[in-house]
Amino acid sequence: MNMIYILFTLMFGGAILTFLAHKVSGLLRDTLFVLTVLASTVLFYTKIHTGDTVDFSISGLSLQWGINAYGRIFSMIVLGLGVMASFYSVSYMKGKERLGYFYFNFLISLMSMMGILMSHDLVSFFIFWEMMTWSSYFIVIYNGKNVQRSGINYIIFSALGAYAMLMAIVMVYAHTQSLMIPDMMQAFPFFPAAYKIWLPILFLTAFTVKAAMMPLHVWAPDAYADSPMAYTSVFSGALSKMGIYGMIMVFVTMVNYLPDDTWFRETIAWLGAITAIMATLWAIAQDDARKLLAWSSVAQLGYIITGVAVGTPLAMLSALFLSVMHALFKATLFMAVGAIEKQTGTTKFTEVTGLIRKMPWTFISSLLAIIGLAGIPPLGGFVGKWMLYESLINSNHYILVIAIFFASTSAFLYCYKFLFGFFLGQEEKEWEHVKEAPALMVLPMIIMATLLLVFGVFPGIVLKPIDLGMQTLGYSTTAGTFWSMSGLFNEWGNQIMMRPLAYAIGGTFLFFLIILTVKGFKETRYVTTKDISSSGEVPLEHENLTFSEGFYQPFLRAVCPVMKRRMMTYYQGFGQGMEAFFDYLRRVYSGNGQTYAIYVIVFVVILLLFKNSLFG
Amino acid sequence: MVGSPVLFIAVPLLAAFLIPLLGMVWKESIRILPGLVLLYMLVLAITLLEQVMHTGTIVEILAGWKPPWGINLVFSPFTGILATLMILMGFIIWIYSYRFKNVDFEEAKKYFILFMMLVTGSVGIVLTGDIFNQFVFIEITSISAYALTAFYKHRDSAEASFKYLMVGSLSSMFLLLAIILIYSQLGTLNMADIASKAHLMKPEFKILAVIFFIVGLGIEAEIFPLNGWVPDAYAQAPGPVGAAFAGIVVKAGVYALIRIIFTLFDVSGTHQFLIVIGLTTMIISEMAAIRQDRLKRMLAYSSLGQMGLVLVAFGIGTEEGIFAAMFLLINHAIGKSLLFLSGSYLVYNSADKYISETNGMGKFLPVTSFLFALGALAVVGMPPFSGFWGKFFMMSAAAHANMLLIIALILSVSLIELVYYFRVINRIYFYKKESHITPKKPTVNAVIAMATLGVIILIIGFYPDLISGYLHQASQALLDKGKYIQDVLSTGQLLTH
Amino acid sequence: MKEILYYTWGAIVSFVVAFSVGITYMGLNRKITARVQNRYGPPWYQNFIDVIKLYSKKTSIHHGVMHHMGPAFIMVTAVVSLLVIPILNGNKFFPNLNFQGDLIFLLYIMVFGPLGMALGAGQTGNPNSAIGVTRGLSQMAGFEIPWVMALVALMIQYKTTSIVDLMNVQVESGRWLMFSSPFAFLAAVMAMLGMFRYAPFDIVGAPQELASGPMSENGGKYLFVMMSAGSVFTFAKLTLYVDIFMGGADNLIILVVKTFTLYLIPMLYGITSPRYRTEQSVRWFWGWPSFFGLLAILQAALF
Amino acid sequence: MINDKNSQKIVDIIQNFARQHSLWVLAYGTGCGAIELPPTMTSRYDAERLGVRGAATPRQADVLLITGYLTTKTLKRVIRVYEQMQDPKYVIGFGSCTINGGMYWDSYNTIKALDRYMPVDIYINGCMPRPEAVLSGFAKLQKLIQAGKADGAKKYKENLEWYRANQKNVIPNWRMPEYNW
Amino acid sequence: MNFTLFDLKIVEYSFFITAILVIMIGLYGALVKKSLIKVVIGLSIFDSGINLLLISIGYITSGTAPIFSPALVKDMPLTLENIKKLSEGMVDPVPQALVLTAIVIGFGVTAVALSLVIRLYRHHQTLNIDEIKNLKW
Repeated sequence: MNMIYILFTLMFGGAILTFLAHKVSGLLRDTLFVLTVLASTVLFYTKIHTGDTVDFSISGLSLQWGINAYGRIFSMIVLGLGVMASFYSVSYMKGKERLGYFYFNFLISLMSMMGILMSHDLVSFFIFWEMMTWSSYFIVIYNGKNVQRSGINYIIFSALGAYAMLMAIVMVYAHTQSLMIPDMMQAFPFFPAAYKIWLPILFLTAFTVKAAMMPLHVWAPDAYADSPMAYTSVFSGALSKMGIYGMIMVFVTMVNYLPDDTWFRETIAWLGAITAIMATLWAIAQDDARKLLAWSSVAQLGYIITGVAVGTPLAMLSALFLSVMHALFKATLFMAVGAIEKQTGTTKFTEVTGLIRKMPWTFISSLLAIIGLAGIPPLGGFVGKWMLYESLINSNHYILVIAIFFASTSAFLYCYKFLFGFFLGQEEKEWEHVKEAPALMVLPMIIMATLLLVFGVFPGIVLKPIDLGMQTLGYSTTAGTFWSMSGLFNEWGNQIMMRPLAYAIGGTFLFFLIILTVKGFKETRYVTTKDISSSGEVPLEHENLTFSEGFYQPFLRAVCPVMKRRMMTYYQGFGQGMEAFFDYLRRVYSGNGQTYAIYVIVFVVILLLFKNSLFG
Repeated sequence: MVGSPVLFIAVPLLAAFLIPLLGMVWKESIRILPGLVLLYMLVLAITLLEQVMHTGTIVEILAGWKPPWGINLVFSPFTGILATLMILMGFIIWIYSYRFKNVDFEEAKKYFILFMMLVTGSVGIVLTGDIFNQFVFIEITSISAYALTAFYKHRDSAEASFKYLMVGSLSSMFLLLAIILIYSQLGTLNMADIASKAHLMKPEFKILAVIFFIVGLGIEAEIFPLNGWVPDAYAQAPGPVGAAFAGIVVKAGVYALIRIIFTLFDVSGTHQFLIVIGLTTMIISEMAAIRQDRLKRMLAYSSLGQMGLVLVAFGIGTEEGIFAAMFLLINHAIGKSLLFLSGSYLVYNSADKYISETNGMGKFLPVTSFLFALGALAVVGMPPFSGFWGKFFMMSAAAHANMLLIIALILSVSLIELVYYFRVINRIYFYKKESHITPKKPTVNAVIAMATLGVIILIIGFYPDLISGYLHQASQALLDKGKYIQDVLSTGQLLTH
Repeated sequence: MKEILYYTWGAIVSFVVAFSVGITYMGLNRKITARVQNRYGPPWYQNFIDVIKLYSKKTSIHHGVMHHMGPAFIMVTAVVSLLVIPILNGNKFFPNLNFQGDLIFLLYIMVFGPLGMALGAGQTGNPNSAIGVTRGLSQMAGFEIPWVMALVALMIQYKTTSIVDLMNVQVESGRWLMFSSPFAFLAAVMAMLGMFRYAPFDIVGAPQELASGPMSENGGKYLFVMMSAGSVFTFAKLTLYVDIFMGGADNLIILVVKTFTLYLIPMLYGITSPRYRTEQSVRWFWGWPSFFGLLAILQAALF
Repeated sequence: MINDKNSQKIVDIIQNFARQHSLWVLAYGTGCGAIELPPTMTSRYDAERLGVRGAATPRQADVLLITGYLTTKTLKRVIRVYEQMQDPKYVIGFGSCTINGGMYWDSYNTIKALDRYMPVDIYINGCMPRPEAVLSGFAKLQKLIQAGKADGAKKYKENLEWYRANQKNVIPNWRMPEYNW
Repeated sequence: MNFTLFDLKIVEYSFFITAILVIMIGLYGALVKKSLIKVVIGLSIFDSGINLLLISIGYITSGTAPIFSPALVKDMPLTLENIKKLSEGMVDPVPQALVLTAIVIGFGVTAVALSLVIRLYRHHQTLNIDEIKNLKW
């Protein structure tokens, strides 16, 4: 039996066994869950090699699974995050209900993501895509909060995308008589003109829904925020990347062959930029950490989309690199929020403050992740952003680079809000009992945050597989021209060497830290956060002077014109209009038997009247 | 040969009459007998089907009259699959309703008699080769359906039944009219004979006959303006009957319509008409479904939408389309029956059957809720469940026939369908139970029945090859009109020799 | 190893120069402000005294690790940006890392410190600090736009993102970029007003409202490091402007003259101005400065 | 090198010079004396030329200026502010109210002698002292600093218990973090 | 106007015309009348009209019953020609058989309908079809 079959059997069987083990014992269930993820990761990395394929057929459709170097980039994200999140969730989900259900869907979504990456044909791609949708949907509604809002929004938009993709798939199938993705790619240049426009649009609809691009993003903040944090890390980190995975394929294999691909690229790139800006602004306005991170995910995906759409080698490199980095830091942050939620029971900035001394490891990992998210050197986020800016400037996207820059500058605002809201500010008696999260939750965060730092200083580690993947997509190798182990170059030959810069940063920091610490060491003392210079006034124990309500009110006042309208209101209006219309329409079923009889007669009469035009 | 197709009609009919007699002797027998009969029929059907797949259509002649004159039963791959499906559904519904009206012997007796009649009529519609005979079977089905709809005395079921009856009797008259027209023109009632002589008919009369057929059969096939009765009847009938309507009766109606359009006449425009009417049915009923606040009405409207989809798939007219349509038919029979069966437990103890009354049932009825969700996913067409394959084959057939706009329409309507099913699933699993509802645990037999359906959904979902071979042959059989005519008429000649 | 020592030496030298020049500028600022206000004013070396005094404070308090590290963060920004910016033309006298970093790195390293310090300020639990930080970040989102627009305009015009290349362009052509790209210069200078946080953009530390904002809990050695960082950073920023707009400098004297001339702009503008509110400030930067930035980009793209 | 006595002396001289010429003042505007500060700071008298400059928070301040009478309620705040200041720190009592209660000598809710509650380095006499007097007070303080005699903070630390007792005597609801130096 | 032709036609078409008239009356009753009883009556009339139509198709003016009685057959040999000749004036028997079946079915339907009407009356205390609208939309 082929290893690929074994991989899927393992994951699917593991899911079912975990589900069943839930009835037996909690320990068995957790063990099975973690073992499944670990085993499939090990299997994937030891036994399945780039280029392996397996053919089979269902009902006369010949299908193929396999893995190529491009899929491996994303499998790195999926399995890596999967392992981290599985350890995390064992601890995070302890004591919650319906764990069999949760783990089952968790594993199914991991499996379907791997399936997406390993599908070489459109039907399995679609099947795995839909499996991913419903399994993640079932986790989104797991908490039972806002089910009808976040869940239904998610499923509507996902289904919209999936159906668009289905349409595209059958169009391709009808035209080429083959379901293989490579066949489609080869045949694309010879498609009719209308197909050439519609196929990318339909596919992109599907992918941009998952990647939460501007007009189709409204599901994302709610869905990210409402699913359990253990899963949101995978959801936002890996699952949304499936959209990017698809988008890149569409851009490389289809948009390149459009007769006028410029406006297409520009449109998507701008949509990505607008997504980034708007989502950033909305993230700034949030008071709930989960919402903030959710919007931030949307914003970050906006950058990636822009990178993908611009499509120069450097931009593609940056999009892929940012994908990996985003997976790392956003997963860390969601996990941190989960840890805080678990320890304090709330995720509102207005409720929790001053956890830094209680949860130091959580703080350190979220600090590193936030630095990565903000794109501040020397962490991984900066490398991705640097490449993105350089690629945009090099490819003459002058205004676009400003838009992206605006988004990423504004991102500092919510970055700070996140750290400040939870960890800084006054330490309160209410949270005195709070302890650091269990080691199983902290370790994944620490590991990922450390990786972020390592990848920032030595981006070559990640860029190497990315480069291999891009060669699969038809790019020529970028090693040496755009990056080396710790250096980056742009098209004009300007360079940036991460290692000396990181040394400089670290050295300066350490030097002055030592000065600060050593100078008057004995006469420097720690005072509590209640001992602040507030006009001589002494804050009482229960008084919390931390500034957390209306955090960025002035800034939001400054940008309020663009935030007046929400995309959601339009969709809601549309939905309500449709429902009203449906309500009106269904009154044809008047409930009166005689009316129905009259319908019969009228139907006959109409058919008789139009019989010539109908059956002529 | 284990038996002949006539047994499919004779045995259940006989059973229907035997039930009250045996009931006098042994009360439990009224419950056991239908099951035995259906099981026998199922075995027979599967055996025959296997045989038919290899050796070709079986034509059975009744009372020794040769085909153009006498009544004959045709067990082709196409009809055979439908008949097997119906019998299978009948059997599962029997398992489900084994304990139906456990304390009330008289009621149970009535139920089982009517149920057997329903199965007889429906199987008869599918198997018969004679249009008037088909008319009679339709009437048998209808009358037992009227009675089953009105089964509960304390609900508004009489109202639903009366509406059904009004529309049903009106359109059966149109059916009769159509038969008259054909007879007056061709002097024959045998389908194969009609098909072979259809070109002799005056075109206007032919069109007229088609129109009357569409109206007459549309009532059972639930096409748009004729389906006002459907939600009422489905909602008011007992749960298993609702499932039987969705799994058995509609299939017979669709079969009859398709047979008329595909085999009897080759009037141009009928395929397009099927597509148009199917789309209309689908769109309007899905739109109505999303606004429902009662579970069974929602399921009924959804059933309408599904049948519309099936009609569109048939309307594509290619072999692929028919294959997809058959797939959809089977999926709908299984999925929708599962939904009706499990849904009626979810709202068992509520008077109004509001969707909101399923809130929180996931905790109290885990198996039922799970199966309901499974059925919903299958009906919606989520991979890897059975519905997806039907939808996919349908789409690709439509794409091959270059009907992209139709695909787009269908997909957007599917979106509506998805929304209301997921709303219910959300309610079942993630809402708090309403305090006045006491959940009713399903009986063991009901669980077995529902689980069987669930397993079938999963099996077909993961391994569609299980049925696709049969379905390919069935769709070829439907399309190959000449073979049908030849099969039927040559059998007659063979017998005379 | 030798390389590291070499660059460390360069860093120390340039740090000393930047520190002394920057702190003198700040003293001059106080002096000039006093003269404008018809006062005698402190001596020009007053800020040296202040810094020494702050250093010689015996005791100091902190509210936690982040608060303790905050000044070190801002020092990193000052020093590393100084290291990335070439101080004199041809990289004379002050060897540094300017080949390893470019303008985009600079843009980002310039927010490293403020963010780190903001974290320190956050940990104090003083609401004034947090308010100051939010104002600062908001304002940053404001002035970064015209600033980046100006930089992008230069980058696309000369097809480089390196500061050294931009300097070389000016040296070779003999024309300062402030004349060949006037709109970019305008936008950049307007952004500089925000960068220096003098009035009317002194909303961050606004003493009358926020009690010096993020720094309100810092005293003694912490304030010392922050003040030194401020002076180094002032010099670094001015040098950057001189480098990319005013043709760089061949020796220190020219550099001092040029930077001081440039420094007069935010200083004099500040002396004569009241204070904006946060949203006014943010909107101001998105108004005319950004418009000039757009013009600069248009100029660069079209000509 | 620093430990060397001579160099320590040089360092002390530099430090004292810096401290003396960089007085950051936290003007605690308690009484009517606050009105005398604007003329002191602005162009007529311009205290900044002496290195005197307003400080925004006690953490940054060197000099605490008690400008007038102190009610017991205000005293609590003043003590807290004083304790929040960093060493070396100086207190200037401003006006006769801080010396002996001045015109509030028989008021039930003002304190009479500031000396009993916190160490005062310099008193500036007058009711109110004119800016000239204030400047002369600052000059005197500078001299004290140069001589290393402005050691109020040290006194406070040494006699903390006494001060604390006096403070607690007049402040009924003492709810402050302990000064654990 | 050809008198004889008209005379013959009107006899021949009179069945059709009558049948259609009866159908129309039935439809009127079923679709317009508000009383349930009248609706059922209308349906029955409609039924009868269809049956009439059905019979009229097989009917031949002044034809004979489709019975090969011994008197008719006499000593003719039963060849195909002879049968054709004999059956020339005969009315087609199949429609009549169909009608018989249809009548039986119609009877059954009417019976069910009437029983439903009784149930409805008990449930709603009215026979007005417009008021029996508990199930709608």
